[in-house]
Amino acid sequence: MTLGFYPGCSLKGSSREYAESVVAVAKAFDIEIKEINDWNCCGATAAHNLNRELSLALPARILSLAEKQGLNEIVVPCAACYSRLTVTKFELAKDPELRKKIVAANGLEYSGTAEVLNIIQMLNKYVTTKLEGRVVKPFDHKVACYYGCLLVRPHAILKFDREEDPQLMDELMLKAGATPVDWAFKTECCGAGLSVSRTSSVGRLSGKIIRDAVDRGAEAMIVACPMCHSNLDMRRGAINSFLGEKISIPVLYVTQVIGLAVGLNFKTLGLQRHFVNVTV
Amino acid sequence: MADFEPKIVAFVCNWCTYAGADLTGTSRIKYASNVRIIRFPCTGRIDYMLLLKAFDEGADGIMVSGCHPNDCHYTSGNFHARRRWIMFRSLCDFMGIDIRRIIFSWVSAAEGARWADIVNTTVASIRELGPYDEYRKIAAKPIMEVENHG
Amino acid sequence: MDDLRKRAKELLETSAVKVVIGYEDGSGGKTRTLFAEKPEDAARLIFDSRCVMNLAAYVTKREIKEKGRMAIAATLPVMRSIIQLASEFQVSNDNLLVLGITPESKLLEFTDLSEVEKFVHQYQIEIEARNKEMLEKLEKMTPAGRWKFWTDELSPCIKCYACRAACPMCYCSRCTVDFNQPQWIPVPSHQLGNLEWHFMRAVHLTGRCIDCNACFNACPLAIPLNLLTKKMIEDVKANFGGYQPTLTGEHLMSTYKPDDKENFIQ
Amino acid sequence: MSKIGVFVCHCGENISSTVDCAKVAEAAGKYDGVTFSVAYKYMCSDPGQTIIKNAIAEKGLTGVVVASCSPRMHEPTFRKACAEAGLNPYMCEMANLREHCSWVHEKGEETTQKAIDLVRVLVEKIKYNHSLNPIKVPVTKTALVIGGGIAGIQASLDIANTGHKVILIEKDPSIGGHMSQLSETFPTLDCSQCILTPRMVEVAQHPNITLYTYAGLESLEGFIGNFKAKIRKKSKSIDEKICTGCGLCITKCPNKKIPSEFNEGLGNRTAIYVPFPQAVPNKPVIDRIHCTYYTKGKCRICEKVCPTQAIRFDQEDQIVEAEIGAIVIATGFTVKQPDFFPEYGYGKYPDVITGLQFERLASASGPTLGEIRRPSDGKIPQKIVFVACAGSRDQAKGIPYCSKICCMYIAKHAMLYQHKVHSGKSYVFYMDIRAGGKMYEEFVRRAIEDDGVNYIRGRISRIYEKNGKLIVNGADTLLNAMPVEIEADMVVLATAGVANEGAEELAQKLHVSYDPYHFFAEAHPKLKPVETNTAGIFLAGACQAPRDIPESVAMASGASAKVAGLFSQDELTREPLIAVVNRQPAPVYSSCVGCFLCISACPYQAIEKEELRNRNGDLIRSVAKVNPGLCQGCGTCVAFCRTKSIDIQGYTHEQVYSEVMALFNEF
Repeated sequence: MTLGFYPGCSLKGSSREYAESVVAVAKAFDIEIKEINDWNCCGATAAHNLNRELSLALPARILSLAEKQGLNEIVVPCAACYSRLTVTKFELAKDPELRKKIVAANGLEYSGTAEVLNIIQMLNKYVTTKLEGRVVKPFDHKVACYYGCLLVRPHAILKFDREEDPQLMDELMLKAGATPVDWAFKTECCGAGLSVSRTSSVGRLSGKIIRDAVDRGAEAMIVACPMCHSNLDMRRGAINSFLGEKISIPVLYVTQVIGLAVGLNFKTLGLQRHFVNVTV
Repeated sequence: MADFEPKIVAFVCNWCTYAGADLTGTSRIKYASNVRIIRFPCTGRIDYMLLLKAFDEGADGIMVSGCHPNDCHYTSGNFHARRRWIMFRSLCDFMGIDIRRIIFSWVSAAEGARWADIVNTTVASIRELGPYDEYRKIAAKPIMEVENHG
Repeated sequence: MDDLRKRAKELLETSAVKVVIGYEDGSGGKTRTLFAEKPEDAARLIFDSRCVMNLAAYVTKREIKEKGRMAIAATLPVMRSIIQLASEFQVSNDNLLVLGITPESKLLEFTDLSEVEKFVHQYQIEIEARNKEMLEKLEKMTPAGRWKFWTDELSPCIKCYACRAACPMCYCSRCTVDFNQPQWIPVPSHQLGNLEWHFMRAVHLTGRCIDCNACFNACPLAIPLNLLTKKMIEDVKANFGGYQPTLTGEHLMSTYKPDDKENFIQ
Repeated sequence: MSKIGVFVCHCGENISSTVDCAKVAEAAGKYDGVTFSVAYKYMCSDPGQTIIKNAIAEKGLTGVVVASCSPRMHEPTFRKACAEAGLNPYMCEMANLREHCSWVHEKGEETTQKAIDLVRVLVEKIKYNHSLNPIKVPVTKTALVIGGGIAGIQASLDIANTGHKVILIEKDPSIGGHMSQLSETFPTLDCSQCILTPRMVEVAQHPNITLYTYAGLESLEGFIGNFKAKIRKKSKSIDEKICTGCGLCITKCPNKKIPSEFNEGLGNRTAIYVPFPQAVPNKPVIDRIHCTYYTKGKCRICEKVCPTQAIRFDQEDQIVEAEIGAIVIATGFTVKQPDFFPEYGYGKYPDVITGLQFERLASASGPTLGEIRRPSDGKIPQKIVFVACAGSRDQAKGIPYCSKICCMYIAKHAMLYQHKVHSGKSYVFYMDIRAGGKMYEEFVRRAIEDDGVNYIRGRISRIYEKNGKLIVNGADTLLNAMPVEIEADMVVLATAGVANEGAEELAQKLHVSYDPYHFFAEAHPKLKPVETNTAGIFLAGACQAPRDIPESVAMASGASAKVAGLFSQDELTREPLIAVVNRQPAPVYSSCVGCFLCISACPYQAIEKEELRNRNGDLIRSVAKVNPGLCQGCGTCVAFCRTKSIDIQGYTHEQVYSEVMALFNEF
C-alpha cells in the first residue's frame, strides 16, 4: 500500500532523522511512502498570525496537490504541520464561501477528501496491529512520552486522544516493550517557536519538562514533533544551565523506538544525529 | 440570480421549533426574512400533502422542523414523523422532486441561535438553487380552469 | 382445477358460504371475475396462467359482503392482500373462507386466516428482476431526468381511477382524491393533478402494497405506476426491515422505532 | 361572510422600529373578509384590549387576528379579551410579528412585507376557525414531589400545609439531599444539619405527606390535574413496619469497607446502612450490590441479630400507582466527576478533592469529625489551594455557564479552614468573585480581610504531585500574568454543578423540556421560572440551574403556591384542541373505514373502536372514535388518516390548507 507523505521544512532540515525513521518504519511494514510533489510551507507558525486566508491557502494547496496526485491518505509527522493541515480542512469544510476564495487563490481544485494522519494515527492504523509478532528487541526502558502542545490541540477540531492527559503514545510504547512513566508534563509548553529567539525561555520551559521526566525515573524521552525534539535535544545546554545540572537523558522520536524494537539499524533510523547521545 | 429572493415556508411544531424561533427573537439574533413559519401542534400533524401544496403555491424551499428525538411533547409524534419523512423524501426523490429544497431539522426550544443558522443556510442554499421553476411550470398550466377558491 | 370446482360446489350446496369469488372465461380470450352463488355456477370456475387479477379487491365491496360469507379462490398475491386486509379489520374468519391456490396450482383450504398467514410467510415479496432493473435505471438518472420521466409517463393519465378500483388496498369509502374541503388533489388530469394523485396513491400504499401489479394491469394507458409502489417496497425493506403482511398488525408506517436511521435531518 | 378584525401592535417600539405597522394594518384592511383593521401602540394594554372589545361589539366581528408577539406569550390574554366581548375565544388567532419578524430582521421593505404575509396567513386561517368550548376535567388534589432535598422538602411542607396531599419520593434511603452533607452554610456559618433536620422530621410526621424513600418514578401518563404515576419502591430488604431502627444490624454487618456516598467516598459504610445518623426515615436498607449475602449467597448475620426479625431478603421492588394532580420536580444537581480534570489530577491524587468532599471534612459529623485532614495520610494540610471555576465558565469543558454557588462556598471553605488551622495558609484561584446576594459580598471580604485568605486572580493550568506535595501551576493575572507555583498539601476543586445523570431520561418521562446542559427548562426565563412547558409540572431548586439554599427554598415555595392555586379549583378547563373523527348522517355515518391504523399511531391510546348501529341495534360497522379525555391534540393520527376522516380542532385540514394557500398569494 501507498501513503502520501508531507515532510514539511523540519523533516528536510533539523530533523532529518525523523523523516528517515518514518520512512524506515513504513518500509519495514510494507508501506510505500510517496512524498507529495511540489509541496510548500504549511504556514506554521507565522502565517496565521499575519493573514488568515494565507494561513489556510498554504495548507490547502498541499491538500489539493495530494488530491491531484491521487494520494487519499497522507501522513504528516510534524505536529505543527499536522495541526495546520487539519485545521484548514475543518475551516474549509465549514465555510463554502471561504473555500471558493481559497480555491481561486491557489488555482487548484480542492475537495477535502484527502485524509490527514499524524504519526500516532498512522502507526495505530497500519503498524500497531502487526507490531506484536515483529518486536525482536523490546525497547526495555522507562520512557516519558511527551506529546507537546500541537499534537492533540485544538481538541474540538482534531478529536484525537485526551486533550489534557493523552494516552495513545504511552500505549504504543508499551507495545514496543517500553515502560511509560506517569508524569505531569505531557502537554506542557517546551518553548516551541522561541527556540531561536529566546533560548533562555526554552531552557526554563523545557528544563521543567526534563526535570520531571528524570525525577520520575525515565531513561528516555519520546516525542512526535520536530519542534519538541530540537528544544529538548539541541537546547540541552540551555536546559542544563537552567537546571544547574548535567542531565543526559536522550530524546527519541516515536518512530525511532518502533524501529529499534523491530530490529532496524541504528543509522537507518538516524539515531547518530542527535545532540544528546543515544546509546543502545 | 443575484436578485432572486427565495420564498420559503417552514412547517414547525409548537413546542420545540416554534418556541426555539421565539427564542431567536428574544435573543435578537438576526436572520434572513425569507421564511414564513406555519405553526403545528407537532411534527406528527404535518401532512405530507401540505408540502406539495406549498410547492404548488410557489415555494422555492420548504423547512420542516420539530423536537429532537426523545424530546417530543407528545412522546412520539416526531418519531412517527421521522418514519414518514424517510419515505416521503425517498418518493419525492424518485419522482424527481428536488429534495434539496426540503430541509428537515430538529430544533429544540433552547436552540434559538441554531434556528437562525439553519434558516440562513437554507436561504443561502435555495438561493443558489434558484427558483423552483420545474414544479411551478406544471402547477401553472392547468388544462381546465375549474378550481375554485371557495 | 377440478378440485376447486368440486369444493366450491360443496360449499354452496351446504350454504357454508353464500358466494364463491373466482375466475371464469370472458370474451376475447380473457378471463373475468365469477361470483358463484348457486352450486351449478361452480362449474364455470377456471384457473390458469391468465388469472392474474387480484380478486381480493372484491371482498371489501359492500355489495358482495352483503351476500353473506364469502369464499375466494386466492393465489399468493390475493392471500397476501387478504392478510393485510384482515390486519386492517376489513375481513375476518367470520366472513371469508380462503381457497388457496399455491404457486404450483395446488388447492389448499384454510379454516383460519392464521394458516393463510403462515402460508404466505413462506414466500418473500420480491420485486421482479425486470422491474428491479428499471428501478435501478431510474435511480441512476439525475433528479431532472426522473422528473422528466415521470411528468412524461404520467401525462397520458386520464384519472379514470382504474388503478384504484383494481387495488385491494384502495377500499376507502372516501378517497382523499374525492375530498374537496379542501381540494387536496386537483380534479383535472393535468400534469399537477396527475403527479399529486399518483404521489398520494404511492404514499397511501407504502407499507401496505403487496406488489400484485393489479394497478398496472388495470391501467388502460399502461403507465408504469407500479414502479412507484415497488420503489416504496424496496425502501421500506431497506429502512425498516422485513416486509410481510401480518395479522397482528405490525404496520410499518403507523409505528416507529426510536432508532430509525436517517441521514438528512439536521 | 366573515367579518374579521385585524389589530396590529407596535409593542412600544419592539415591532414598529422595524415593521411599518400602519402599512400592515392598511394592507390587512383590504383582504376579503376583513372589515376592520387598526394599529396601536400596546395591544395587550387595557386601552388596547378595549379597542378589540369595542370593535367586536360595534362591527360585529366574527374573527380577530392580533398581530403582535408570539402566541406563546399573549394568546391567553387576547382570547380572554375576545371572550369578554362575547366572541368565542377560539375565533382569535395571533400573527407573530415580534419574535418571528421584527426582532429577527432589519428594518426594511422585506420585513414589513413578511409582517403583511404573516397577517394574511392568519386571516385566511381564521375564516375556517370554529367556535370551540373548553373541555372540563376534574382535578386530583394530590401533588407528587420528586426529590427530597431542601427544595423537595420545602415544597412538600408548603403544599401539605395548604391542606392537600403530597407524595414525596426520594431515590436515596434518606431525605435531606446535598444540604444534609454540608458543614456550615454561607453567609451566616450556621450549621446546615441543625437547620435542616427539623424540617426533615416535620416531613416524616406530617399527616398530609406520604414519604417513599429509595424510590423513583417509573412512568407518568395523563395531563394536568389527572396524572397517573407509577412509582417504583426499590426493595430495602427490611420490613419497615417491624424495624425499630435500633441499628444492631449495622454494627454487626461484616462488610464495612464500602465507600460512603454521604461522605463522598471519604468514609466507609456497611452493606446494611442508614446514610447518616439523622436520616429520615432512620431505618436501614440493604445495598444489594455490596451485601455478601446477595453477592456470595452466604452471611445473613443481620437477619440473625435483628431483635424484631425485620430483615426480608426475598423482598421485591414494589410498584405503587398514584393519581396525581400536579408535580414538583426537585431532583437537584450533581458535581462533575473525576475523569473530567486530568490536568488537575482529580481521581489520581487523593488529596485533590471536590468542594463537596471538603464539606464532609469540615463537618462535625464527617469522617474526620470536623478536623481538616487530608485523605492520603490524615495529616493536617498546612497549605491548601482552592480552585474556583473547575469546569465552570470553560467552553473547552463544555460548561460555559457559571455554577453560581462556588464563589460563596469557596470563601466559606477557606474561612472554615483558617478557623480550624490557624497556622495554615490558604489560596483561592478565581476568575471573578461573584458574590451577589444579601450579605454575600461582605462575607467574601471577611474571608479576605479578617481571615487572611489569599485570593489570586488567575487560572490553574496544571496540578501534579512531587515529593509528597501537590504542585499547583497557575498565573496571577493581576500581576501581569506572572506564573505562580504553589506547593500545596491539599487542593479543593470547585467542580462545576451539573445536571443529574438521568435528568434527560426523567424529562422525557415527564414530557418537560430541558436545556442544552440537561437542566430542566422553565416555561419563561423571567415570568414563569417555576413552571415547565407542560401544564401541571413545576420546578424547584437546582434541577433547573445551579441554585443556593435560599433560592432553592424560594423556588420551592413558589412552585407550591402554583400547586395550591391549581388545587383551589375543583374543575380545570382544558383547551379543546383535540382530534375528532367525523360523523355524518346515515347511510354514511362516517367517512372512516375502520382500518384502525390510527390506533397504533396514537401516543396516548386515545383512539378506540366505536360500533355504529342502526335503529334496530344491528351492527353497521366499526369506526374510530377519539376519547376527548385522553387526546392531547398532537395530530399524529390526522396526518396519517388516508380518508382524512380525523381532524384536529385548531389545526383543521381547512385551516392549515388555507394558511398554505395564503402564503405567497395576495388575495
